[in-house]
Amino acid sequence: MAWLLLLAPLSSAFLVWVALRRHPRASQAVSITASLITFLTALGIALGRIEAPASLAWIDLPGLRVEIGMTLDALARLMLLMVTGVAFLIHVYSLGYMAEDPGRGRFFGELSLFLASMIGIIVATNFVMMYIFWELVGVSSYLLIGFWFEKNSAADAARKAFLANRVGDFGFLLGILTFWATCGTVAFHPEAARALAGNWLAPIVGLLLFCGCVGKSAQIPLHVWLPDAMEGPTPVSALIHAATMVAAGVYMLCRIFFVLELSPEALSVIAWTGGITALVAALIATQQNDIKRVLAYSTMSQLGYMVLAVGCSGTTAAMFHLTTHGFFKALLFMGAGSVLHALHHEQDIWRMGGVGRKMPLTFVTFGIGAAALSGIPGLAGFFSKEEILQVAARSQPVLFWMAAFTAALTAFYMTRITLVAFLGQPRTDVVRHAKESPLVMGLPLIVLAGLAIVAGYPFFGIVRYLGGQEAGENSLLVPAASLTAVILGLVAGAIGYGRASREPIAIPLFQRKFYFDEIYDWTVLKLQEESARLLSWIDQWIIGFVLVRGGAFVVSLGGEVLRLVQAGNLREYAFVFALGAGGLLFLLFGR
Amino acid sequence: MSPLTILLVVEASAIGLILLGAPARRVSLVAAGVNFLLSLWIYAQFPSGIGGWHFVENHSWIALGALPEIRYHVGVDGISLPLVLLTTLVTLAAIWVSPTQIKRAGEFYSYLLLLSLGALGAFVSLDLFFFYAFHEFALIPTFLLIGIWGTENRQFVSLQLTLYLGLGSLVLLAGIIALLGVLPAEARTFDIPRLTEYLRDNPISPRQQLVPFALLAAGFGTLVSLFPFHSWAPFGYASAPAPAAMLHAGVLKKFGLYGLLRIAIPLLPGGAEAWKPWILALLLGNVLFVGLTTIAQKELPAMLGFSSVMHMGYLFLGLMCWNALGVSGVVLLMVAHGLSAALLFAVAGEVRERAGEISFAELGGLARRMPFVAVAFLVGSFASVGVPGLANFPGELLIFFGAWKSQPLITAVVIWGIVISAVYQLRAVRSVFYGDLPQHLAETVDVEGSKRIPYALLMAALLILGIWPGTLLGVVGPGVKEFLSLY
Amino acid sequence: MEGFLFWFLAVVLLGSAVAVVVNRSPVASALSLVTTILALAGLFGLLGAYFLAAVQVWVYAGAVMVLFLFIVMLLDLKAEEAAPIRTLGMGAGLLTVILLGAGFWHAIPASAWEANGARAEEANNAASIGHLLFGAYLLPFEAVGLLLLVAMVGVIVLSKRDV
Amino acid sequence: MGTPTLGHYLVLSGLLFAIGLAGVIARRDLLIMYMCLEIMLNAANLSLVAFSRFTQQVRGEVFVFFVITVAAVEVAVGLALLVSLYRMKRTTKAEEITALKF
Repeated sequence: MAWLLLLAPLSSAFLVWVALRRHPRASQAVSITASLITFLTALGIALGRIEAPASLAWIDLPGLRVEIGMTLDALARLMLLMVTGVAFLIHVYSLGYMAEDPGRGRFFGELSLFLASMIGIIVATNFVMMYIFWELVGVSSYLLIGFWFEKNSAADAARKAFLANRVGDFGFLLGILTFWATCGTVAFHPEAARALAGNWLAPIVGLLLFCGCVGKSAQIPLHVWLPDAMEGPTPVSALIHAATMVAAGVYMLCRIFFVLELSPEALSVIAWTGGITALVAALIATQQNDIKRVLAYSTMSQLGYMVLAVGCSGTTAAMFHLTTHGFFKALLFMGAGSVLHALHHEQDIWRMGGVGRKMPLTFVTFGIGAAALSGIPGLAGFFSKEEILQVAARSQPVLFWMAAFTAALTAFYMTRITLVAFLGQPRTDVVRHAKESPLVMGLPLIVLAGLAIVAGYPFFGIVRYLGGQEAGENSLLVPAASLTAVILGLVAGAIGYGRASREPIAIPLFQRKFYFDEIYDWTVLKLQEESARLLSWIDQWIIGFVLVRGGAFVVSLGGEVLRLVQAGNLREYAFVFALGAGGLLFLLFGR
Repeated sequence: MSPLTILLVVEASAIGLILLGAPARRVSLVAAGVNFLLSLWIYAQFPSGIGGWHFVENHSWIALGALPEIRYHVGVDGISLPLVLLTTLVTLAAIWVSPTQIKRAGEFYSYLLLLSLGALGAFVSLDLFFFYAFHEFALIPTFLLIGIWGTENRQFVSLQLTLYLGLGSLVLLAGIIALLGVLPAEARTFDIPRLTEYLRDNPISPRQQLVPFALLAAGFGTLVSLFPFHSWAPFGYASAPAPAAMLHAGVLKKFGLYGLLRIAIPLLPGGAEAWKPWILALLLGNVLFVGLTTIAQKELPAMLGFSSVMHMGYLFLGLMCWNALGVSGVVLLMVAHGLSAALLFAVAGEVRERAGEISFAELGGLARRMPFVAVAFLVGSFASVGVPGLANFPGELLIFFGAWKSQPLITAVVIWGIVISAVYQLRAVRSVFYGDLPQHLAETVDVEGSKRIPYALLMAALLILGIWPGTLLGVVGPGVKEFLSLY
Repeated sequence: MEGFLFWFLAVVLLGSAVAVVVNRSPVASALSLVTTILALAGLFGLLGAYFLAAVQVWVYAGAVMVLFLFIVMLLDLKAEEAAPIRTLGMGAGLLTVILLGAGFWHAIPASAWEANGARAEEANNAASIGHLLFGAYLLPFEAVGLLLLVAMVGVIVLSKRDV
Repeated sequence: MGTPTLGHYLVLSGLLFAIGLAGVIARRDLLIMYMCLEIMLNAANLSLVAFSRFTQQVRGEVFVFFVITVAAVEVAVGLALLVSLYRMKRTTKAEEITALKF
C-alpha cells in the first residue's frame, strides 16, 4: 500500500508524458487524482493504518547494497503529511491559475514528477536513495522553472537553478562516498556511523553532506538561483520554491543528524551559515519591488532560520518551523499568485496599491499569512520561530541576536509589501479593473489560512508528534526579545510605508542583492568561460594542429618524396624490385 | 549453431540481399529488427546468476604453419551480452532514423549494416584474430559513410579519422603481437579463454608486461579517444551522417573499452599496475580538459562529439580501479552512454536536417516547433548529465563507488565532471530548444509518425535501465564476478 | 658426353636469351626466344624429363611463339628505330644481371655442388607424371582446365571490338 | 668438363632469370617485356626440373607442367590485353602507359 506514495504520482507523470500532454483536461484529472491518493496514503500512514513495506534491492553487488525502501518514522510521517497536503491544495489551485495556459497538460505531468521525487526524499532509507530523488527534484524543478521556455529569463533561471544545485550535489555525493568508505554502508544507521565518532573525517563528512543542503535550500553562497526561480509559474514557486523542495535540505539535515552530531565543528559552521543567510536574505528582501522576489528572499531567510536551528542541535524546532512555514509561505505565494492572476502578471508592488479592496478574500488570507510569517503572537509562525530562538539562545548567543534582528526585519518587509500592495489607492488601471480570483483558487487559500493560524498551537500536536521539545531551559529573554523585534518591525514598516507611493529609502547594496550575481558573473562564470576558451584553443591548435596535423604533415611530406619514385613506370618498379630481391638473397642466405 | 552466429548471418545476408537489388531500407530494417528480437531472446535465455561463457560455438578455421591456429570461436558472458543488446538496439534505431530519401541508398544501408556487423562480431568473438579483424572491418564503412554522406569538410575529416583509427589499430596489433611474443612458443594462441587460463597459471613477469601493455593501452586508448589521442572524435562525429555517428559513438567506440576490459588489463595486470598513474592522469585530461573544451563549443554536433570524448574519462576510471563495483559500472555505463549518445546524435541530425542550422547562435526556441525532438534531446541530455532514473546514473554511481576507496582525489575531480557536463549540456538545451524562436526557424516541423519509434525505443531503454538497473545487473553482476575471479 | 652437352646447351640458352633482350627487331627477338626454348627443352631432356621436354616444344615453341609472332605481325611493330635501348636501361639491366646472378650463386648451398644423384626412373617418367596428375593432383588439374576455359572466354571478350 | 651438378643447373637458372628481369627493365616495348617474362618463367621451370631430378621426385615435374599451362593462359590473356591497349593508345611502349586507370 505504501508504495502508492511513489507509484501514484510516478505513473501519473509517466502517463501524462507519454499520452496526455496534448489533453489538458485528462492530465489535470490524472494528476489531481494521483496527488489525492498520495495525500490519503500519507494520512493512512500517519494514522498508523499503513505499514512500511519491505525494501527492494536496487543495486546488490559485493561491497555495495542500495535499497529502495521506506522509512516511515515520525519525522517522515509529519513531512509526508505536510508535503502531500500542500501539494494537493496547490494542484487544485493550479486548476484555476493555469486555466488559460495551453501547455498545462505538461505542467501537471511535471508537478506529478516533482511530487514523486519529493516523496522519495522523505521516505528514503539510505543516502543513495535520497541522492536519487534529490537529483530528481532538481530535474523537476528545472523543468517547472523553465515551464515557459520561450521566455529567455525563464530558460536562464532554470539552468541556473540546476547548476547551483549540481554544485551542492557534488559535495553531497562526495560526502556520501566518504561516509560509505568509512562506515561500510550507505543506510541511515546511527550504529554504523559510530565508525566516524572521533574520526578526523567526521567534520568533513558532515560538511560535505551539508553542501547538498546549501544548494537545495538556497543557503549562502549557493542561494543565487532561488530568486531567479520565481520565473516559473506561481504555483510552482509556492510548492517547490517555498513549501517543500527548498525545505528538503533542512529535512535532510534532520534525517542525517546522527552524522552531524558527531562533529561540533560542522554543527557550528551549519549554524553560522544559516544565521548569515537569514540575515542577508532579510536585508535584501527589504528593498525588493517584485512581490514574488520579496517572498523568495523571505523564504531564503526562513530556511536560514531552520538551518540555524539544526546547527544548534534543534531538529525538532527546525522541523516545526519547516511545517508551519510550509503552510504560511505556500499561502503567501498563492495569495501573491492570485493577485498576479488578477493583474495580468504585474509583479511590481509599486504598480499595485489598493488591491485589498478589489480582492477581499485574497487580502484577508494574505494578511494572515504575512502576520504568521512576521511572528505575531497567536499565529503559527510565532510558536515555531520562538522554538528556534530558544535553541539558538541556548547554544549560540551571537546568532540569537542576529536571528532576533532578522525577526524585526521580517516583520518590517512583510508590513511593507502588505501596505504598499494591498492598501492605499490603486496606482494603475490594471488594479482598477481587477476581480477576485475564482473559487478553486480561493478554497486552498482558506484552508491554508486556517492551518497558518492553528498549526503552531500545542493542541495541533506537531511538536508532540516529533517527540517533544529539545531538553533545556527556556529563557524568558527570548519571547521578550522577539516580541520587541516584531513590534519594532511592524511600527517601522507602518511609519515608512503607511502613505508612501514610491520607495522612500534606497539602499543599493540591498537592491542589488549584495552583488552576488555580479560577483559570480565576474569570477566563476568568467573564469570558467575564459579557461574553456583557452583550453579549446589549445585543443584545436596545439593538440589538433601541431601534434596531429604536424604528424600528418611529416607523413605527407614523406609521401610527396616517395611519389617521385612511384611514377607508374613499370620498368622502374621492376628495377627496384630486382634490387630488393637481390639484397634479400644476400641477407637471407648469408654464409 | 549458436544464436550469435545467426545474428552475424542475418546482417551479412541482408547486405547480400541489398547488393542483389532488394529494397535497401526495408531489408535492413527487417534484419535489424530480427536481430534486436533475437538478442532479446538470447538475453531471456541467458542463465541468470551464473557467470562464464554461454552460447558458445567453436570450430577450427585456419591453421597456418608457424602461426597459432585461428578458430571461429564465439560466445557471450555477462560483460559482452549487454554490448550485444546495445549493438542490435542502436543498429535498429540508426537504420530507422536514416533518411528515407538518400543518394546511393543501397550502399548507405549496407555500410550501416556492415558497421554494425563488425561491432557485433568483435563483441562476440573469443578469438583474438576475429576480435581484431571484425573491428578493423567496421572501420571501412565508417570511412565511406563519412566520406560520401558526411557534411562539412567531410573529405578531410573522414581521412583524418580513418588514419587515426587505422594507426590506433596498428599499434593495437603490435600490442597483440608483443603480448603473444612474450609467451613461450607452445603457449601462443589466439583463443582468449585459453590465453586467460594460461596466463593465470603462468603469469609473466611484470617487467615483460610493460611494453605489450603500453602498446595495447595506446591502441585501445586511441580507439576510445583517450586524451590526448582524441582529436579524431569530435569533428569526425560532427561531420558524420547521424546514423553513422550513432553507430560509431554509440557502439563501435566501445570496442576499445571492451578490449581493455577483456584483454589488456586482465592479461597484463602487472603492466596495468605500472602504467596506472599515467592513465589516471590522462583520464583527468578527458574529464577536465576536454570537459572545459566542450563548454567552449559553438556548434551542436561538435559539442556532442566533445562530450562523448569527455564521458570516456569515467569509463577509464572504472576500468583502472578494477573491482566488481567499478567494472560492473563500466559495463552499465558503456551501454548507457551508447544509448544516450545515439539518441543525442540522432537529434542533432534531425536538427541539422530540419532546421538547417547547427550553430548555437543561430538556433533557439525549437521546443515550440518540434516538441517531440525537444523531449528526446532533453531525455538524452539528462541521461548524459547523469540524472537518476536514466541509465547513465547507476553506471556512473557504481564507478564512483568502485574508485573512491583507492583513488579518492582523482575520483573527486572526476565527479566534478557531473557539474561540467551539466553546464554544457544544459547550455545546449537552452540555446537550441529554449528561448526565442528566430524568424528563419518558424517553419521547422517535428518528427512525426513511425519515425518517432526509434527515439521512443532509445528513451525506453534508457528509462528501463535507469529505473531498474537490475535488468542488466542480474547478468552483469555474476558475469563480472566470475570474470574477476579468473585473475 | 653429358658434360659437353650441358655446357653447349647452357651457352646457347644464355646467348639466345641475351639476344632476346638486345635485339632491336621484335621478330628477331621472338626467333631468339624460340632458340632459348629449344635449348631449354634440350636441358630438360638432359635431366631425364623427356615428357616435359616434349611439352616444352609443343606448347612454347609451337603455340606460344606462334601467338607472339602473330601479334608482332598483327600490330606491325617495327624495330625501335628512334630510341633503341637507352644507356640508363642498359646499365640497370646489367646491374640486375650481376646483382641477381651473384645473389643466386651466393644463395646456392654448398651441398648442391656435390649432388650428383642417379637419374629418376626414366622409363616410367611420363607414366608417373600421369599417375600424379590424375591421382593426387586431380583437383588442380581440373582447376587448370577451368582456367584455360576462362582464359579463352576472356580473350574473346577482350579482343571483340565492341562488347 | 665433368658431369654437371645441381649447383650448375641452379646457377644457370639464376642467370637466365636475371637476364629475363634485365630485359623487363631495359626494354620499353611491352611485347618484348612479355617475352622476357617468359624467359623468367622458364628459368624457374629449369630449377624445378633440376630439383626434381636430383631429389628423385616426379612432383617437381608435375609442377612444371602446371606452370607451362598457366604460362600459356597468361600469354593468351596478356597478348589480348596488349592488343586492346594498342587499339586504344596506338602504342606498346611501357612509358606511355603509366596511369593505372583510364
